[in-house]
Amino acid sequence: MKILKKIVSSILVVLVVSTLVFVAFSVIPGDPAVAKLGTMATPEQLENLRQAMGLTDPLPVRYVHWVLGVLQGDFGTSYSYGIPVTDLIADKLPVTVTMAIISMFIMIVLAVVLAIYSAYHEHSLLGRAIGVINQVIMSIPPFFGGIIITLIFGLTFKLFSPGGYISYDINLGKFIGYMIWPAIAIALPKASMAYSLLLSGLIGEKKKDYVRTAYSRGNSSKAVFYRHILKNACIPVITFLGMAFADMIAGTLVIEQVFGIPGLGMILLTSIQNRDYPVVEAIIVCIAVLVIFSNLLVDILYKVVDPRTR
Amino acid sequence: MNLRIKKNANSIMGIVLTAIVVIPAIIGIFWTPYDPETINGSLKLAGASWAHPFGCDNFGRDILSRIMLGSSTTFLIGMGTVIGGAVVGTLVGALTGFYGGVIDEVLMRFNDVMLSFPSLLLALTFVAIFGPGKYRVMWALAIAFVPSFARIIRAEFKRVKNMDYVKAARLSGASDFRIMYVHILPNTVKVLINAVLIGFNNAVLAEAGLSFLGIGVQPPDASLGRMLSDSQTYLFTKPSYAIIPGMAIIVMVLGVSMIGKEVE
Amino acid sequence: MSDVCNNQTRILEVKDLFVSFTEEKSSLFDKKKKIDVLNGISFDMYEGEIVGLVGESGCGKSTLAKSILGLNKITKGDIIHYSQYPQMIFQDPYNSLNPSKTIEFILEESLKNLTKLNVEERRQKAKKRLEQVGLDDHYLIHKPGELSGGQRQRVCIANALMLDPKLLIADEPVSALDVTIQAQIIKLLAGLQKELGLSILFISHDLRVVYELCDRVMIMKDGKIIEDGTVDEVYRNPQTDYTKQLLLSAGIM
Amino acid sequence: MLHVEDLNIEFHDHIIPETVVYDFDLDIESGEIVGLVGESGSGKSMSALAIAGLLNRHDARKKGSIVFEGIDILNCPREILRSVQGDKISMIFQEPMTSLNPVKKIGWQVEEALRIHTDMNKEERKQKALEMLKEVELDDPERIYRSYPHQLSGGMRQRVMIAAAMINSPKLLIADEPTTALDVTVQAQIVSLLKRINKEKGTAILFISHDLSLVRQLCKRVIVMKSGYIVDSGETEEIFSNPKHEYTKNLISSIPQVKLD
Repeated sequence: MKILKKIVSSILVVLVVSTLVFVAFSVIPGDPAVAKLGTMATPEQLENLRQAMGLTDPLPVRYVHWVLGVLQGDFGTSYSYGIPVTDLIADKLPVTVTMAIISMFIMIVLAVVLAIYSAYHEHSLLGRAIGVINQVIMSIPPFFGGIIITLIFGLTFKLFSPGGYISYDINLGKFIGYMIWPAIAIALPKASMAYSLLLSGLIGEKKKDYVRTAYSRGNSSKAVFYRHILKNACIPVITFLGMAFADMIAGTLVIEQVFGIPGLGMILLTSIQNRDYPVVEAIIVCIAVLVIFSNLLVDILYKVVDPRTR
Repeated sequence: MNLRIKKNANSIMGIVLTAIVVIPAIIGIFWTPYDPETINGSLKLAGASWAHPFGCDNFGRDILSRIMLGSSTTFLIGMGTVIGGAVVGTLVGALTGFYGGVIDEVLMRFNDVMLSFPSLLLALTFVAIFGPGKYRVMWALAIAFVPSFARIIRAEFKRVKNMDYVKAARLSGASDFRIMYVHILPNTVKVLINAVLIGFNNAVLAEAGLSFLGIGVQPPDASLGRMLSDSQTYLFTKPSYAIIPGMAIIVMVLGVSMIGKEVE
Repeated sequence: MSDVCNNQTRILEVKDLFVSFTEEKSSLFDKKKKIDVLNGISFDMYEGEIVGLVGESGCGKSTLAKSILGLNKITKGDIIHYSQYPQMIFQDPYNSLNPSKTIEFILEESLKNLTKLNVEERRQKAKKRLEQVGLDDHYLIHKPGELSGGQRQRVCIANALMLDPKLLIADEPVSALDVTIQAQIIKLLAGLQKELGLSILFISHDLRVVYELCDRVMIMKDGKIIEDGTVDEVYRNPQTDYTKQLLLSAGIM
Repeated sequence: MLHVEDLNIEFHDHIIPETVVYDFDLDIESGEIVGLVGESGSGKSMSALAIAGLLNRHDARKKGSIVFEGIDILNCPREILRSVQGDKISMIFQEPMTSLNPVKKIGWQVEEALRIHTDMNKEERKQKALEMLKEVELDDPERIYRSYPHQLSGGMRQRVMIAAAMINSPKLLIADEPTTALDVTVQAQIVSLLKRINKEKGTAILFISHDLSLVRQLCKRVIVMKSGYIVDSGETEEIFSNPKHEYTKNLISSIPQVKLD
């Protein structure tokens, strides 16, 4: 029941976001017709084009048209490419999603393994070293991480060839093999955040009363850790997962530039520079849907793990 | 036993790291060793020398001068963003947290929507609306940062508002304004400072990201993100061109986050 | 209802008080849940009496205290004060003093807001009140963090007395304290009451403490006052099963 | 059964080592209820945790000896200590709200000591747990078995804690302020439940409290602690009528007296 409510409110959020985006792009100065034809065009040409693009209708009418179109999967026509926006972004979306999922996976594995190690060896040299390295990694912007990865693993060790992107419809294996590198760049700073969150959760939970109870029943410290502490410590991290996924999706847009991947980010950039608003709107709405969908998943996961929220 | 000393060492380290970047950045506002714009074909991609400790870029411009200028741009945008976001966010958060009610509810729903959005994408959207450029990026980021400040301060005001000492202050005849300003605000300072430091880091990273994409700071203004994006072509021939501005970002962010840990 | 005090001046009148809270919504679509906390409370307090208000957690006694002082919204009913600036002493001395202010600032706050006393007069008054609660004036420059629980509660009492109130509401003022400190604070309250002619509404869950301090006792359950009379009357001859059970549990009956 | 001699506990997590318990002596015979009374910071909880073998913070130093049925609790290997904990010695705590794991079902938690110390199968464990839940006077044990802690009231949770602690019929139950967080009426119920368990099962109880009048209701013998030292000990009635130490006198006179003639 609650999940249903959540879904309904998620749909509302998408609606609000899309409205805001549409209105914002409609009221800002700048004429798409001029952008398309250039400043040398005659007034008649511009007027004709505006009519053809539906720009002369009042804002609410254009909005209703746009929403009705979006509901049918039609985001309008790109000003600069001249083709339907849906066709333009449909085959780029899987690139973004794959990259985000791979980096999510890397993040979780890294964070969980290292945090458990550090929690166990809180005072050991390696545990402390991980803590220090972690703080440095947290400060690396993903695109710079990408540059460093290119430099070390691409140019020096030649583990992959920078710029040698292969599309998923040509060779899926090689596609994923290439995607791992940008995914690492996005995952690293997030993994270090997840690591600190999980570690402080684990250390904090260790001091809770129920842990003392567990020891009083004769549990070994291993049993206390895995059977009692771990699940409780994961709860705050789950909330973070939703945010991290959202940030990773945004991160893919930037990291594409480093690794020369023709994905959503490239189209978004050129469209922002060309003021090609139908494309920008479509990409933002798509990402909003992805983000909200992932938040919904996180909510469900939360309810599974924490009985108090049921 | 030496817990205190270790803690201090951490904050001193943080201050030192921050200073390494921020002091040259502040100097860079007024003076740089060379004119960062002067193009000199003979020095194209020159290596490190006494005259040019970090070498020169693809136009033969002194990298040290450009780093100083770029850091100062990044630093100023970070400061501007955080101050703007913190002032407006604190105001909104304080009022909604203190009074609650319908406006609070509507604003916070809106806030939730904004916050569920990745901040970089939010900034991208605002830049798409405002257009690129130093001050526009600052505006875009400041607006994008208001919701997170508002949420943090609202939660703090809500928490402190329910403390018994605030009730006691009310019984002492303090006005709403006095309660907010004298009794609640000072008790939220710790959280506020921390939020400002984290916000500064996020602003620096976002600005660098936007400029890296070419839609942030525009030439002739230098920016660390922009330098990184220019350097990419020469990554193999002159890796230091990429590494130096990248390190400047990392050192600044790391230093501030170490100071932030201390405040916690 | 007891009529022992009818020949005295009334200081507080509570008439048919109802309070309900609406639970905060967890999402936009949740229906607001209404929880009734107080269901028709009526009682009077008279000058110079100490009234105990006894009940278990969740019976609404703290809500009643706050409602009387206007610290939460009431749904229905009347609260009439016959004295100025009624004050409150809170349960947890660790969160009833502003941690970022000095004791002097805290004590003088009400004088700044509501009187025209100058700096020196304010300080004199703060010193006097501190002395009355058994603390000397060097505590003025301290912050609450440097004080023990018992000392803090003394400061809270001094603070409540700054405006010379006639009515004091004490919400479990000793339950967070150690037994020996508890006894000291109770003694202090009893002394101050005599010295200043205060009326005190003393909220507690401890029937023994109430017996020691109060003249009259009210037993509260589920937002209603189910018994009201002199302490001797009620303890000796409880009228409701609930009161009997409370007395039994406390080992009094 | 339990013999504690010269127990000293020090903490080394500050610059100056801090001793919290000095020269603590205690003997408990099987079937006995002993009260341990003191105010906050008196060291009573620390002593109790040490006896339960739960004081394992690596910066705590312990001296002296705690011998339970021939086992040296302070110095024995961890495996031996673990075989005693939850089997022969059990403990319940002050905060029933936080002493149960919030994400595990009640049944799982009540059965835990069985899982660790016996080789009962799943069904047997469940039967035993249900039996224990009934024993501590909880209605509808089946429903409680399936519940999570947050679905129960404070009094119910403390009963669950007692059920879990008693499931292996321990020789010694250490109860650290088990009623402080509860309402008066619930408090009285828990006290009478502990009394009944002691009578029926012969479990010795070390009852730690700050409330002398409560201790008087329950314990034959009492030990009074102040700032780490034992200041008084003996038969409860003897202590009440003839307190030796100034502090004990003070403590007793702090209890408000109700004299209804």
